Amino acid sequence: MEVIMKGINKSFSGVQVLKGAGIHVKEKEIHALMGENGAGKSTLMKILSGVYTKQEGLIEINGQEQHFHSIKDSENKKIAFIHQELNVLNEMSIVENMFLGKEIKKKLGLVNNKEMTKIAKEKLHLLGLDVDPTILVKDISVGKRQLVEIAKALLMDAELIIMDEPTAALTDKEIDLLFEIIRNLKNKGVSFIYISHRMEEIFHLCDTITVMRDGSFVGQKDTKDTSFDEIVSMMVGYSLDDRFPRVEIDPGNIVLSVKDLNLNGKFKDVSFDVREGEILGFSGLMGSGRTDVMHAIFGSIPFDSGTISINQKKVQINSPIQAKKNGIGFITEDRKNEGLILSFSVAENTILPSLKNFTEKKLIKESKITGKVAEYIKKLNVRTPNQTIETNKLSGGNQQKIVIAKWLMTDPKILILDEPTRGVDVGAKKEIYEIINHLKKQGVAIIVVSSELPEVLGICDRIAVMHEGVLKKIFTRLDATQEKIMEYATGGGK
Amino acid sequence: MIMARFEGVFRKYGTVLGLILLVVLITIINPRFITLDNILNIFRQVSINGLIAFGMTFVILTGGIDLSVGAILALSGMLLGLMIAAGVPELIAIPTVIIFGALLGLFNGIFVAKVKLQAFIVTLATMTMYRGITMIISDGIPAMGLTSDAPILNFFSQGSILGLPFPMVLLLIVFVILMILLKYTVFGRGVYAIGGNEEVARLASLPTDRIKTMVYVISGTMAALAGVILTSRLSSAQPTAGMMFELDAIAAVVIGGTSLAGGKGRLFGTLIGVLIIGVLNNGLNIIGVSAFYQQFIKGLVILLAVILDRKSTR
Amino acid sequence: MIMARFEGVFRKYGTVLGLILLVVLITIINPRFITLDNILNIFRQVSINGLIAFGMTFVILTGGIDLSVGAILALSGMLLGLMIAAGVPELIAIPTVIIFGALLGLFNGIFVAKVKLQAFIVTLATMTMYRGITMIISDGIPAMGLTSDAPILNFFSQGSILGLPFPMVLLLIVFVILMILLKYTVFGRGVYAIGGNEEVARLASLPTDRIKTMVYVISGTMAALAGVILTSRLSSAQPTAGMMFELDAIAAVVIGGTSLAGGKGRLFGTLIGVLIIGVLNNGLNIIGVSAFYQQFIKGLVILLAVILDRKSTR
Amino acid sequence: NDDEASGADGDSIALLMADLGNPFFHVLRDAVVERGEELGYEVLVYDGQNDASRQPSQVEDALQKGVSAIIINPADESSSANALKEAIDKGIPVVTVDRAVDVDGVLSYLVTDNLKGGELVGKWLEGQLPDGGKVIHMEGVMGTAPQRERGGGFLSVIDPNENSESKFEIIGTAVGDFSMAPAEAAMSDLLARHDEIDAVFAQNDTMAVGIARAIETAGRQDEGIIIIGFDGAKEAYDLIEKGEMNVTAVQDFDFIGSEAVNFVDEYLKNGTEPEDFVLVDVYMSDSK
Ligand SMILES: Nc1ncnc2c1ncn2[C@@H]1O[C@H](COP(=O)(O)OP(=O)(O)OP(=O)(O)O)[C@@H](O)[C@H]1O
Ligand SMILES: Nc1ncnc2c1ncn2[C@@H]1O[C@H](COP(=O)(O)OP(=O)(O)OP(=O)(O)O)[C@@H](O)[C@H]1O
Ligand SMILES: [Mg+2]
Ligand SMILES: [Mg+2]
Repeated sequence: MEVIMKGINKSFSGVQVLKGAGIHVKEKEIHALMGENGAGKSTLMKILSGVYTKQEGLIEINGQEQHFHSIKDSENKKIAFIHQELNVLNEMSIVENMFLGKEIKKKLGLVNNKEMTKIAKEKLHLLGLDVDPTILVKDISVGKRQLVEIAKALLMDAELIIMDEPTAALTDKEIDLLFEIIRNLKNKGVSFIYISHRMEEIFHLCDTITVMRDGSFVGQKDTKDTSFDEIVSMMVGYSLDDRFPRVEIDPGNIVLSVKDLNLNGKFKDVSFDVREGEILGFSGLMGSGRTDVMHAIFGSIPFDSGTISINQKKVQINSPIQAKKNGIGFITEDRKNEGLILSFSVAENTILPSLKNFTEKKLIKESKITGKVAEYIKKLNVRTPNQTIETNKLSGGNQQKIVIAKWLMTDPKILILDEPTRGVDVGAKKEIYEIINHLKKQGVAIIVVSSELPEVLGICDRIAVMHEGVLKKIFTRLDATQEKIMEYATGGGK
Repeated sequence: MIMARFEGVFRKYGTVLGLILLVVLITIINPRFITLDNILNIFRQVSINGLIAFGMTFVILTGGIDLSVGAILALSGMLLGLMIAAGVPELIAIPTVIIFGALLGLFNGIFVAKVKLQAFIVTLATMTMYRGITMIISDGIPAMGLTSDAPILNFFSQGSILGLPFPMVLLLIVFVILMILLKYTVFGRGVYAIGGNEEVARLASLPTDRIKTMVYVISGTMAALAGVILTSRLSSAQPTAGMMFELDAIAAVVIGGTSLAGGKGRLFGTLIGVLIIGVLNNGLNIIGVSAFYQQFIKGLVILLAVILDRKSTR
Repeated sequence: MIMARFEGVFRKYGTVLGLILLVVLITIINPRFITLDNILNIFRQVSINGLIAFGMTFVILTGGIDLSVGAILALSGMLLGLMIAAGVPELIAIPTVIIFGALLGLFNGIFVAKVKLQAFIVTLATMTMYRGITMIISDGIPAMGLTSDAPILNFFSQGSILGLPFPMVLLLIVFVILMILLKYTVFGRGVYAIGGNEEVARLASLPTDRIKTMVYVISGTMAALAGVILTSRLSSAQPTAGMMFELDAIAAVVIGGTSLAGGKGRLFGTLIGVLIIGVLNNGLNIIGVSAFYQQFIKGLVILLAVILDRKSTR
Repeated sequence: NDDEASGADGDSIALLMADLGNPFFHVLRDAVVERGEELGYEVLVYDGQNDASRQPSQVEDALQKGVSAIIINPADESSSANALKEAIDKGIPVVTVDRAVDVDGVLSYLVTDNLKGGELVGKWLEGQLPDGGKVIHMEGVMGTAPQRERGGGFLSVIDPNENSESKFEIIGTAVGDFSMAPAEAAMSDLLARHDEIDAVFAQNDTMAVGIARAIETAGRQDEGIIIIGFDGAKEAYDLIEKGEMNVTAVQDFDFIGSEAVNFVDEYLKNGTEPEDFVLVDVYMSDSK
């Protein structure tokens, strides 16, 4: 399928989000769409799939102009869209999710569960997912949920598949499989639009790259004729010399010490230390239990046994309240469900854990808040029109910075960051690394949980590797390589 | 193994255990409770709350609520009474009021789905409006003696099929139809999907507005059908009928394990919830608990039932 | 410019426009409506629903609901009546029942926050239980003639300060206190945060369980305070007092623009909502609309008010 | 008299009914409205919807509206006392019907003697069943005055705990809330529980009708269960005529209503003060 979008304009309540955006996808092509957070990639794709209607511009499919008014219209043209957010219903089964709105019916209009289950099984098998399709989605891992979404698109016999950050929650193994499937489908004539903030992936998979900035089309390049640096500078408007800045300082005393932490079914005998001014990375496959360990340390889930010491003193942490009292901050991985109240303003979100600091005689002083929030907006270089805008109006990278600002304001001695750059563009990623480095210089003990190996290797001083709830090995930076980490992460090593 | 399977059933149907406990307890106190006569009596009595609660289940599964069901019952019952009293043939009058109930539901549905107002406040407002209309059209006076010349209407409460009271048979037939609708049709999937996450349902190109409207139509239809049974049962249409029925229906749905947040629940649970409330009402009378204590005990049992359900589904 | 600012006010306080419209309309039909006497009269009348609705606003802001307020009002009113009738000094009796109301709210709060049951069903169950207890302790008999020897209790409804009826003064004082609590304390911010996203609030180290419990305590306290005023107003404690008061309070909160989903809304809106309902009740009487039509119109106006609010906040 | 557009400020009477949801009270309302209009008054009817807390507001609203007299059917003895006091202080005549209000200065009150009515029912039943029998007592909305008084009067005769000479046994008490559906449901339960029932006393006719229907549904209409209602409503007479009910204790609302208007009229026109207390007896009747 050949798709041409040209001169697309779109505004939301007066704010112009797309101005002259476009893309030209050829038949049998994997076409990357790149741009900073908030550049308008998802919005452009929502227009192509009929979720939004464009205000101006041209959409042409195989040479024919199209006017999509609903999702059905685009589905009829064989366009499938895997959205950026997981769009699955946790309380429904895999097969129910896959066929939602497209159920196969028997005579009498009743749904044909048998047939659908059979087909679902086949499609899932193609994706290397051999689960019973009748189990509930809430009982499978987040990565598998993403695969269910992809299977949904396969059902449609689509001729164009749009994937908006499909790999954000997948393991490397799953990603490899996905890429193989994408290539196979391409060879059968399917075109793809692929959105991702992972540069390595783009160069590995895609034939062509379209870059957009601030809602406009910037340029199109063939992958073989371009470079990381060129694409990055097209995206951000300047060149980014060092993707992983680091600072070297000597770590101080042990601040956090975790010993033999256990939670049945989640993790086992986890022990490690973190020092002042040190960044400890946590690597591992999705679902290896890293997040659960962090929640246990933070008191937001209970654990069975083990001890946590801070500055060599054993502490009891049963709730985030106590964690904060002990100087721990926690930037959670799921920004939408755990990090931000999306309907609240930037300021309201930022001050949430440190509300008490803004009171005088128990009453909150608005004036104190405004100043402090402004200071952090500046410090973290958050791009937002003002403090009172709802956070759901911000781009992903800027939302992430708000979550970080929230905990920085509490002056933590220990800061845990769980997937701090997931879904964040390259420019913002670097800014986040710089914030982390700044904290490191101030002597904060830092834990970074990340599934992106280049990131872990780039910024951490030591790297802990987990596999199925067990902490297999802690590397120093100099010992660590991608290969060694993967070996331990997949259960190898000794 | 057997123990585990046993546990599985209770985890799935937590309140079944509650119902059994309740029945055993009441039977121990007064064995007359468990006579065939009384069991049929209970089924006859729960048919009204049952029908309303079935409709309410659809509404709640989408994440909505319908406070107007009692008022719809009263209004359609009164309309039926006035029509019968005015000599309209019952074969015309009965279907007419059921369609009328559907239309009252449609009115709710439009405000919820199209105007996008909160279901609670829409149905609270229409509850008041429908009750007002009932008073206006009846002048506050009941229509009496309706079944004497209306054998079909009379059959709705007094009739029996194969020895089972007709209201019970009707309840079970409606149960089966609605269960098929909910479990085996595209519409039913849509109901769950909207309650689970309306945005996801919309992106799956489901006709979310239409489905949301429809659940109120179903609820209205069920309330009107319940109104026909009540009118038949009392042989009269009372302008103040159905007061607080909405609360009993919602209680039944929630006791049955359906989440008020939507997206999760089953019609079978509602049936159990309806039976728990029915057994409780009847049982307290059979035991002869004084009226003052009945209320307290009813509240307590509802609370316990929900705690039991929660413990078992954890 | 001015137009735009004007529009801004209405976008923010959509229902203020509704209230003004209503007042103008009623005044045109019967100018007696707008006399000082009648305005004070309205404030005296709305004080009871107002207090309850203020408490309800806290609960709804956290995403909860409290159906037991009418029952708490009745139970604490009855307790007050029994104590006064038994000769307990009113200076002891009045604070006692207000604390008692707080405890009834605490009971609700524990089941919602700690046992983690749905607020709707918890308060539906406790509503029934509290009503049952009211019946049991009173034996169904009202306590009468309470204010004859209780000047302070009498002052709660008959007294006035600077020419303003005491219930009105009390309403406004409570309004100011609760507004400060909601807008300028850590607790108040927590109330909004929990309604916005409870998990986020918990992970931000807010004491979510305590805050959730507290809102029910506030709601219970307000209901008990309203119970004191009603008891004073009626000079008697009725076992069946406060029936359906929960619905009026919820309606006021929602008309005032607070979302039943929680996290969004303001106390000032609730005050406007309370006044709309109060003006409506009073106005329809002043105009002399017949009783049966009053219900219909009331429902219609609530629906219109909510539509207006929605249009303006879009 | 400043004549406003609404015209309601002329000679108008406010009639405050406790609960128009109960059709029997329509008799009272109709009597007042009819007599009032005969005498040239506009009668403004307020419905308390069975909620004692509404009436004080309605009294206040009526005063704001500027009525010349108030006839009130109070929900209970004290709720509207403060509000009515205000009216009396303004020189507006207040007549209470069917129930007294605990306030000085009421022009008159005309009342059905519910307590005595309950006793009358008990005595009537004694006459029917001199050897006693098994009795079911269906109560109205708990806590309301008619429930307490009718029930109290009845039990003072029938309940062996209160009257040692009674040969009756109260085998079941249930609450029918003065309305048909709950009474019918509760009666169904009691029918399932008891094989032998001699008589049922329903505290109003609406409940009696529901009880008769429950007996019919259970197929026990031939057991000769005596059904006694209270009020003297049309539907009761209809059932009595068909032989499905036995008797009702009649409150003479026609008389009470028109007499109340007469009192007001006399007072407004001539300043004549009527008797301040008119007790209207209940009588048992089995035909209109
Ligand atoms: N429904 C909406 N209402 C208002 N503004 C919106 C809406 N949807 C998107 N925007 C705004 O439009 C801009 C583009 O958003 P979009 O989601 O398309 O960015 P993106 O390129 O996909 O970013 P990311 O890489 O973070 O996913 C952002 O500034 C966003 O805040
Ligand atoms: N939101 C969720 N709902 C259900 N299960 C989840 C959720 N998040 C994680 N899991 C599952 O819980 C288990 C432990 O995951 P945990 O998050 O601790 O591991 P992780 O190494 O941090 O991986 P991830 O990066 O996927 O979070 C895994 O099986 C994971 O798939
Ligand atoms: Mg995007
Ligand atoms: Mg994780």
